[in-house]
Amino acid sequence: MNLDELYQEIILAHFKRPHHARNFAEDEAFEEAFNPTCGDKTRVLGQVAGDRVSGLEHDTQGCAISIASASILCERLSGTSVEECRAQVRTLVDGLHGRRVPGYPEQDPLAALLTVKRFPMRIRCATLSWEALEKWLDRQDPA
Amino acid sequence: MNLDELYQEIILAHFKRPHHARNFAEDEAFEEAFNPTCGDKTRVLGQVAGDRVSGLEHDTQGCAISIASASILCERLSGTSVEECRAQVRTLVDGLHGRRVPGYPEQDPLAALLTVKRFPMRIRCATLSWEALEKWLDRQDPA
Amino acid sequence: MDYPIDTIRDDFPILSAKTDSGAPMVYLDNAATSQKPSVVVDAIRTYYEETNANVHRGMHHLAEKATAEFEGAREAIAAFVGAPDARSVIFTRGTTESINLVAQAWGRKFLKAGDEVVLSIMEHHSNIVPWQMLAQASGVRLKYIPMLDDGSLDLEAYRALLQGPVKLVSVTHVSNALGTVNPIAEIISLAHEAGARILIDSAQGIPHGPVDVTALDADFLAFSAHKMCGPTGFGVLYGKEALLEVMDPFLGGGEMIHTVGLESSTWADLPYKFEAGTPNIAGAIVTRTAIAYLQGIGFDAIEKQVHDVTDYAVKALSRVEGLTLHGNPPERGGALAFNMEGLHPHDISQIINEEGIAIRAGHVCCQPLMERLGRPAIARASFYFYNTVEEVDRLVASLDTVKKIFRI
Amino acid sequence: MDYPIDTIRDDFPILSAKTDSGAPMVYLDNAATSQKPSVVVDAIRTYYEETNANVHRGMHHLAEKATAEFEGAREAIAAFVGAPDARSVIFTRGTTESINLVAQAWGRKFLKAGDEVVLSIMEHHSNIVPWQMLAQASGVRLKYIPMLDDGSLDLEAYRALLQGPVKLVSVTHVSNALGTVNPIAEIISLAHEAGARILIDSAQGIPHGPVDVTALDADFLAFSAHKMCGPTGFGVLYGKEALLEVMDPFLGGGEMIHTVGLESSTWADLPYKFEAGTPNIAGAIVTRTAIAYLQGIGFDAIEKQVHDVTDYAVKALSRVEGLTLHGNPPERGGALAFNMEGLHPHDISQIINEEGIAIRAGHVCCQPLMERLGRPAIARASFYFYNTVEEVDRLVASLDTVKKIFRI
Ligand SMILES: Cc1ncc(COP(=O)(O)O)c(C=O)c1O
Ligand SMILES: Cc1ncc(COP(=O)(O)O)c(C=O)c1O
Repeated sequence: MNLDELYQEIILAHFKRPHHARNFAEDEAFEEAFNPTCGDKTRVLGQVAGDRVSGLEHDTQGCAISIASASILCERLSGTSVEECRAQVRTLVDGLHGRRVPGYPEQDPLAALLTVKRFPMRIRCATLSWEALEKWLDRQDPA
Repeated sequence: MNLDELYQEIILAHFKRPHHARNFAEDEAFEEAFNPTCGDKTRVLGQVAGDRVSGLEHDTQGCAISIASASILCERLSGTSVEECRAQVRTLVDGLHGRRVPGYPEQDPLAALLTVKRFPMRIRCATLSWEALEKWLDRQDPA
Repeated sequence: MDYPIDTIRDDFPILSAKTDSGAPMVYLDNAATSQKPSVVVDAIRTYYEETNANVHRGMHHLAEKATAEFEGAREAIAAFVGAPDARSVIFTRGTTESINLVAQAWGRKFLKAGDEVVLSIMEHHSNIVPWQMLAQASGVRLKYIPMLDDGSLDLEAYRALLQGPVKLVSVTHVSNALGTVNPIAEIISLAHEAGARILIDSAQGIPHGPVDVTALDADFLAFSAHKMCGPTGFGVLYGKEALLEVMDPFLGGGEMIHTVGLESSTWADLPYKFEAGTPNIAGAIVTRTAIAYLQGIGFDAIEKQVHDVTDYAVKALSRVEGLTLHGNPPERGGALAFNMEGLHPHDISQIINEEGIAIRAGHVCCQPLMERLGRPAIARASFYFYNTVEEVDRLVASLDTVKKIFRI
Repeated sequence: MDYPIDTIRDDFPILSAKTDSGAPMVYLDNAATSQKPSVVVDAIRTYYEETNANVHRGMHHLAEKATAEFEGAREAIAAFVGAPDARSVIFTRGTTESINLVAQAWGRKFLKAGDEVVLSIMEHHSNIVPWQMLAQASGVRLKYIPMLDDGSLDLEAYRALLQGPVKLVSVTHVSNALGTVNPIAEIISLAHEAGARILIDSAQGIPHGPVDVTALDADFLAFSAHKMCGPTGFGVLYGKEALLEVMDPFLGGGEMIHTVGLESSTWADLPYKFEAGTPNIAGAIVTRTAIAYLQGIGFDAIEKQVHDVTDYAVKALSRVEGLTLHGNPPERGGALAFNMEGLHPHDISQIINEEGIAIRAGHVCCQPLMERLGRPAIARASFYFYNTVEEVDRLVASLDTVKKIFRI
């Protein structure tokens, strides 16, 4: 295992200066995912207009992987359709669990995130915000 | 270990033809001792007049050791004083647990019973009726 | 291919031991606990020398390795019992704890005064007392399936009992005293037809042949590792996921929580909700080794050997004068119970022990069954796949010594 | 005599192991579980190869031997904790089960709505959740002793809490997160003055130095074998005999009964009333070996080594820039917790693991303490008597790597 792979420049950048991150108030309409084995927690919210998702934000307490993952998520998925968001969640989660190999372009931050799959104890760190997003999407359109 | 020591003639004789044994009715004034690990059970009763114990009887479901022990008990202790009964109980029980060496005469059936101390798993079989007698004595004179 | 009995016996160093009296040992107390093959003992050493760490909570090398082996054991055990998902396999100390878990975490939540729990008269105390404690706490009523004289359950009476407000049936797969193999497929489907849930106590079943909880449609199934070549202190509760999901937790502590606040907490997902505290990590991991060992021999071969030896024993003991064999069930596992006229089982057991023969004497944790048999105690010989007909011969011969000592 | 650290380390083959990355291992996760010396692993083998049988119920050679070793272990453990009688030593799976046993078998019977149970903010989840479950069932109220900034309990606040209707105090001997050694003698006598019973969670205490329950006048004391060189799946509850006598049983099943009827049963004498089912027999027996091993090294020597190494670590880590060490208690056991600015404990743990260094990162089963510290997670290094200052140096050096990777 090579740690430089896990802690790539782009992951570190997102960790150190997370995008779309702020402290949510308890009464905001976020959804939360929590990893009981380590205490990491991430909250996600955004807006939906028509079938467009916009303004995704997160509030994450966690390690470099979970923060970077949340940051990449907000950046990448804001502005896409609900459909597309759901598809991206499945693609990343399946990719991290080695069930399917997503075709991310090499420079895509998602490709960097995908390297976490080689560190089994950290996969949940990478999926946490994506779980929260999925819950949040479920609440937007309960179809 | 020599089984002939455990199953001496006198023990076998008492087992095969136990003295002072009968089936008690549930409403008789017996006391009972029970060994939960094996299910053996013995009940003891008698009469007390003044400080004399007489007519000791037992109702025992158990192995050769427990039956012989109850039989010897009834035979030996009927007719002695309450005091003497208590002393004999302590002497035998302490003897079986190796805490003190009782000075039983060689031909005494109690000496035969005492050999059980070399078979740790059977000591409780030998003490069972004596426990019941002690309980019964306690009820006679709760001093 | 012939059954490789010598090789198999070599896997168990203890089988070549001698007792204090110098007699070679004949271990016929397998229903109490089985012996352990060297591979299992070796696996314990390997675990402690190469892997040992606490599971789940660490991300260092050993913790990852221990967690992977521990959860790998769960997957293997799930596959072994035919569970659709490892989430439905709960690790416990043994059958007894597994049954208590259901009585407390399911029974206290879902059963109420007047509901009935059906047991059988041949249950082990571990499948009686937890229900009595539940009855005391909640007013549930216990009913017992009676036994026919051949040692089999009275299925007519069972059908009649199922007319009542029965919410749960909890019965043994195989009697630890008589060896009766109960028709659990039928018992399960009758319970379900009556709308009751069912728990199978397979402590004596699964060591002798695999069980498919999915095919059987069992709601709960309990067993102990120590009776199937595994370690002491480890057992399993299988439960249907839908049932486990809605149950209350059992014990509280580390591992079984999601969040812990000062006032209240939330529970972890299955199976951890039911696994408070540091589990028997080595126990889980080497139970997988034990199962693999049994599978290596083959359960068909195991069943056949046990069946042959037991059959031989039934015949041989039937010829012993003054000996009463209890029951003659249509199907018998590797256990049989007997009494001898004018002799107490303890004395039998003690005397034949001097010849190296290990059987069990007493109520074998089945006092209600003893009542039914009208005997305060029985002698029980129980076989596993490493036992032989020669050992049965030695058992039978030793009974002569008993008679001699007792001048019978 | 010098402390024979090399010989001691040789007793633990795993300490010479290398991780996947080829780095020699530095095991600093002892508060999670300790490593096991070869004598303990050997004792497991000896048990299974020479003794294995179920206890108490058999009168054959192996059953007698197993029973004698099992009860011998109880005597030895009783002597080790200063219990007046082996009857007051209950065998469990570990600290968690021991605490649940008290919460259920004592708490449910003797505590009622409005009664208070006092815990502390630094408790392990295993000493919080069982009481929350009791509170839910019975309306008992939970109060928490707060912590001072140095990581010690606020004894003034404790005295104030004891003014309430407190029936039980249950606190940890040593904090698994901060290493704080609590003044349990004082805590116990204050509880008793207030008429409350007390349970000491010594999971992190007794591995480092013997406890005398009689001298301390502890009502209950719980600990786990796996944290003191013993096996997983075994632990102890000590309780005063008078308390244990009047408690309800905990789990129901074989071994814990006196008589079993169809409707109800009666309970066995102590300690068996609380030990349903086949216990972890090997676990009990080899825990005695583990204790003898520790005694062989000498608890004074153990305490000194752990103290020296921990002290050294406190000093060395204090010099690391950006590192915050949590608490500075008057007395500290072999654990310390820290955070590093701009870094999450998981990342620290993951990175230093590549250099072979095993620490723990997370809430270490102390979410309420994490709230108090204002940190979602900490990094914890915990030491045992086989650790060295050189290992501390390697830990400290590895933190540089972390900074380098994170460009800090
Ligand atoms: C202080 C403390 N209490 C209780 C426990 C629980 O012990 P176990 O997991 O062995 O039941 C632990 C161990 O993690 C602990 O450190
Ligand atoms: C039929 C049956 N049920 C339950 C048990 C209890 O198993 P354990 O003592 O391993 O909990 C036993 C074992 O004695 C058994 O034979």
